[in-house]
Amino acid sequence: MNWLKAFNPSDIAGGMKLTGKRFRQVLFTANRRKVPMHFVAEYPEVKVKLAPRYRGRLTMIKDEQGEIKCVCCLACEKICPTQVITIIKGKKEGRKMPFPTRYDFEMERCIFCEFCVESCGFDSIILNHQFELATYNREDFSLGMEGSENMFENSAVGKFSVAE
Amino acid sequence: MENLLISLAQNLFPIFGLLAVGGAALMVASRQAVHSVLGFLFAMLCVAGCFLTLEAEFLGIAQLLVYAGGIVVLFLFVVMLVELTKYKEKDIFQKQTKVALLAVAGGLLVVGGALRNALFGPAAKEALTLRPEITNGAVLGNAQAVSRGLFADFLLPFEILSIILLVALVGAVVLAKTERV
Amino acid sequence: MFKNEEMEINLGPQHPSTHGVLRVKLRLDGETVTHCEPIIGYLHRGVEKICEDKTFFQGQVWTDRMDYVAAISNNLGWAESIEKLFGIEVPRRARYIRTMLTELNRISSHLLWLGTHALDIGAMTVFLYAFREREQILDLFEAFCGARLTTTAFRIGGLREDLPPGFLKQAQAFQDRFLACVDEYETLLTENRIWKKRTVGVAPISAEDCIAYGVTGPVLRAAGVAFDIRKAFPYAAYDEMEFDVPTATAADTYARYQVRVEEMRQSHRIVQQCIDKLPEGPVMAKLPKVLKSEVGEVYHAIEAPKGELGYYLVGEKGSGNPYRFHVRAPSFVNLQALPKMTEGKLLADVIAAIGTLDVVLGEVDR
Amino acid sequence: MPMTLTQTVVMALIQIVVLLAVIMAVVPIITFAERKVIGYVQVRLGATRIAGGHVGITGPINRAMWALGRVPVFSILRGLPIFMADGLKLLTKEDVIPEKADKLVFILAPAICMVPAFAVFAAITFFPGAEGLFTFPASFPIVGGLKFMGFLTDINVGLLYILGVASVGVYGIVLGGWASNSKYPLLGGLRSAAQIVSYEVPLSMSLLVPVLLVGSLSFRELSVKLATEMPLVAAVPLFLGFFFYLTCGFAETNRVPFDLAEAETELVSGFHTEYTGMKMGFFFLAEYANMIVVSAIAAAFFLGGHYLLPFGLQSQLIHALGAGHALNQPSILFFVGKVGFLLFVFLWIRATLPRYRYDQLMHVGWKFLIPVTLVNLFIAAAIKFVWM
Repeated sequence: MNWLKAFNPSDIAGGMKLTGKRFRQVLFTANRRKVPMHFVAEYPEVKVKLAPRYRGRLTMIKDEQGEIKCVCCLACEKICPTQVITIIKGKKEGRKMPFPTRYDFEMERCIFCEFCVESCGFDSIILNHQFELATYNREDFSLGMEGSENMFENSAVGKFSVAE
Repeated sequence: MENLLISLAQNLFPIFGLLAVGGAALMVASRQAVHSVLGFLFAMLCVAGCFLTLEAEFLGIAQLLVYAGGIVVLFLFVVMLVELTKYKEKDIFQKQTKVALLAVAGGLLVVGGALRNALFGPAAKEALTLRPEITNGAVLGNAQAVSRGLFADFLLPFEILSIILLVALVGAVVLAKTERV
Repeated sequence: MFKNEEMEINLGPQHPSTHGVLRVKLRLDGETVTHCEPIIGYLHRGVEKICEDKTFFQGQVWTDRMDYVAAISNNLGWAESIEKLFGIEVPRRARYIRTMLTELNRISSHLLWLGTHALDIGAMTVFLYAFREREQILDLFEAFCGARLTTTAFRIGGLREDLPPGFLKQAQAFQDRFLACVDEYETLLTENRIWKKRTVGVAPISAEDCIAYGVTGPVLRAAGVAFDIRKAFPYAAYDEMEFDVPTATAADTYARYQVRVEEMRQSHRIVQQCIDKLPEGPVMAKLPKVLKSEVGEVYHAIEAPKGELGYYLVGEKGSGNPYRFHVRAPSFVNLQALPKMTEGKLLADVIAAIGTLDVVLGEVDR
Repeated sequence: MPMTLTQTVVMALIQIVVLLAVIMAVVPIITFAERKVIGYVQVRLGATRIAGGHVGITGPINRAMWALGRVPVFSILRGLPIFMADGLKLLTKEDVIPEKADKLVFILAPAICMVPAFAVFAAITFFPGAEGLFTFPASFPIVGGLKFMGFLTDINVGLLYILGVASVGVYGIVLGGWASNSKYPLLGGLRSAAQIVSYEVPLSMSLLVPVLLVGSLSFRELSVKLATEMPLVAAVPLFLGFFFYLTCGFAETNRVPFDLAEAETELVSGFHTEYTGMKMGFFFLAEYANMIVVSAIAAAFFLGGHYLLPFGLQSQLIHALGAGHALNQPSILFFVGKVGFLLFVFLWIRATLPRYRYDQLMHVGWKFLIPVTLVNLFIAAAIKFVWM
């Protein structure tokens, strides 16, 4: 009498009930945030809230005087697993510490591991929360402090804090 | 306009008939087996059209359902699976031209004789007129007429035929099975 | 009458159901598979060789990219094998956090498996339901380390930072609703007659064959062998956790499905224990400034979501990089069983078999 | 007033054009509904915008749709212009014909698939009642004074016509798969041919139940008499037959869980793998048109057609309330509602169920459906013999 089981629709009905319930919930709820299990963010209009520790694009930080914090210790250059950072050491008038005349960052190879930030003893670089990094030109991925201001960010947000 | 349409409607049967012959010719002439099947299909559809113009809707649709929908699909199935391209190089007549011509002539003779009998023979008049209960068909639709024929007037031949078909079916299954083992 | 003509088809490397760039060369008699040969290497990057050129610290980013759906498990194996090589003692809190994240990762990996496997068999809704929960787990990863997929989560000797504020609450919120979600997947699949028809008895492989091929993980456990490295050779904080090793005896696709679903529940249990019992303390061990190894070799295996993930490292005296590095990737080993599982079956079963093996091509090809 | 032949032909042409226009409009909307329904089932939103964002010519449309998102129920209409974008895309896409394909058959196949799918509509009665819905004013040049009927034809073998014509559609799939000269489409075409040929048998058997109960093959007569003249017991074979018919209908239209011909995870996308542009669009149109036909037949024969109650229960209501009661009046709304619900069921099922394996599909067809539909036919025959 095994074939009689084929007439028992409970297995399929169970699934249909669940999917039907979900359909109903989405259809009849005005405020989608109140729909259970609804996590869709409509991206260009609504942006998701990133975690504080989010690893975005590499950025250089200036201190309160607007001075670049980097002192060319080359720690980031050394630790970078994909070797995307190139620093050329130099000097600047009125500054005791070494000054990077060039700080080149090849974003197309960057894997966003944050090792550079971790190795930096002077908190002079940070991975910010920028994630819309796609461009139409390959050149746009070559960032650097020379000639382009897009490597800088004035305030450093302390991304890591103690546990609760 | 009206006259044109009427003459078109009256000549639908020969149009379908010619198209059917064309399909059959395509089927025979085509070197690509699938195109042959397509020609066959077209011929079958036109034959169904012939039936429809003769107001034998049931027969026309049955033709469509059985031949176009069932049998030709199976033909196509087989033809698609069997790689026929490798036989392309061979001479299609294979030195049997004389025998083939003889057979064709014989076949034509038989068909011609039958046609002659049907058209000009003693029973021609009777055969070409429809039975009155169908022509004044207010009582019976032609589905009913066909079923009356199959299940009342000619029940025994019909059943015998189906038994023969069943035997053939079982035989085919048996043959297919033994070949596998 | 007709000679059986076999047809050779390539399943992949661009095919909707080969989970990446796996290419399976199939010879079909009708729809029956007479010969099956997985061809790999389309994603080969030489991870092992690259890691030999990098320092121990840097190597971790390459482990992220092997089994990219279970990056944290890979990170754990890498970190622990180096700790074993240098004899570093990891603080207890760090071990708990590692365990918690690894188990969350196991859930997310199994969710991805469940979703894609169900999608392969045609149940498209399960895919999105499973990915919904996976997103929540990835949010947790993002909160912890800033990345969702290529996490680079751990450091040799412990963790880079402690848990961020609010993490445990977020994790608890996930924990509270996850079991209901598993029930939801099961409603759609477990009793469904079509799902059962497609999986029961499909792609079987016996325990003996599993052991002969070296197949590990849920595939082995579904054949009745209760081998789980978390129990057999505990690492991280598994010796302090209570959990069961789910097994089944049918050794078919359905059994593997049941085992993996049950594993998700067990992982949920472990994560709960980690949250409840999380000890206080430091998260990083005292380390030398630069790791320079002695001559020595170490093999350390962990139970990755796919099976036994082993790292073999040879140290060279005075060098900061491994002299030799080898990965025993579970996907690679498990994939060998594919011909055994599928020959003589139907084309659709090959799809089910690839799904049930849960291979990740990043790990197969390395 | 007897019609002249010209009037008949012109009348038919007008009705055909109207019908085609309606179907051509409905089919893209179903494809849109499919995206939305499956999206909602999966707690997503489905399609919500057309490309171009909030700027340029698409700006006002997208902004309006964004605002619509906050209205419950109606928010499902968000993204409706997408079906036009889809059509535009299919029409303007490059039409690729594989080099080694059999070009004639390759081009012919989508048409062979589509023509029967649309021809079937000729025999379906959309509006109840024999009287015309709309009479052309006498001042119209050719068709003045003629009635616009709710159906194209009402031939006395309407049901057979539907089955027969629909069965020709399989050639499109098989030939499309063969002509692509590629392995996956060939497998897809073969699968689908075998599937459709086998499921035609139980499909016809389950449709024979209403035919047997009424004793007619005319679509209109069937749908009216099934609703109004059935004894109470007839609900049993009709109820069972409905489910068998729907199962076979899913198989005939290649829909989940029987979509093996295009099973994307196995055969990439089956018989239309090599097709692009509007040729693929034709296959799509045919599939969705077939869905409408299957739903319309199920609604007409099993769910009570233009009447309120399904499974022949309407006749009980007529007994109880009398034929003049408002609930006993046929209405196009009932019919369209039932067809719409069945189309929704198609999408709902697609979102829920996995797909069968090829051999299992054949098992279900031959070893389960054919016997049970035969038994169901016997039940119907017994009812006809005893109660009618």
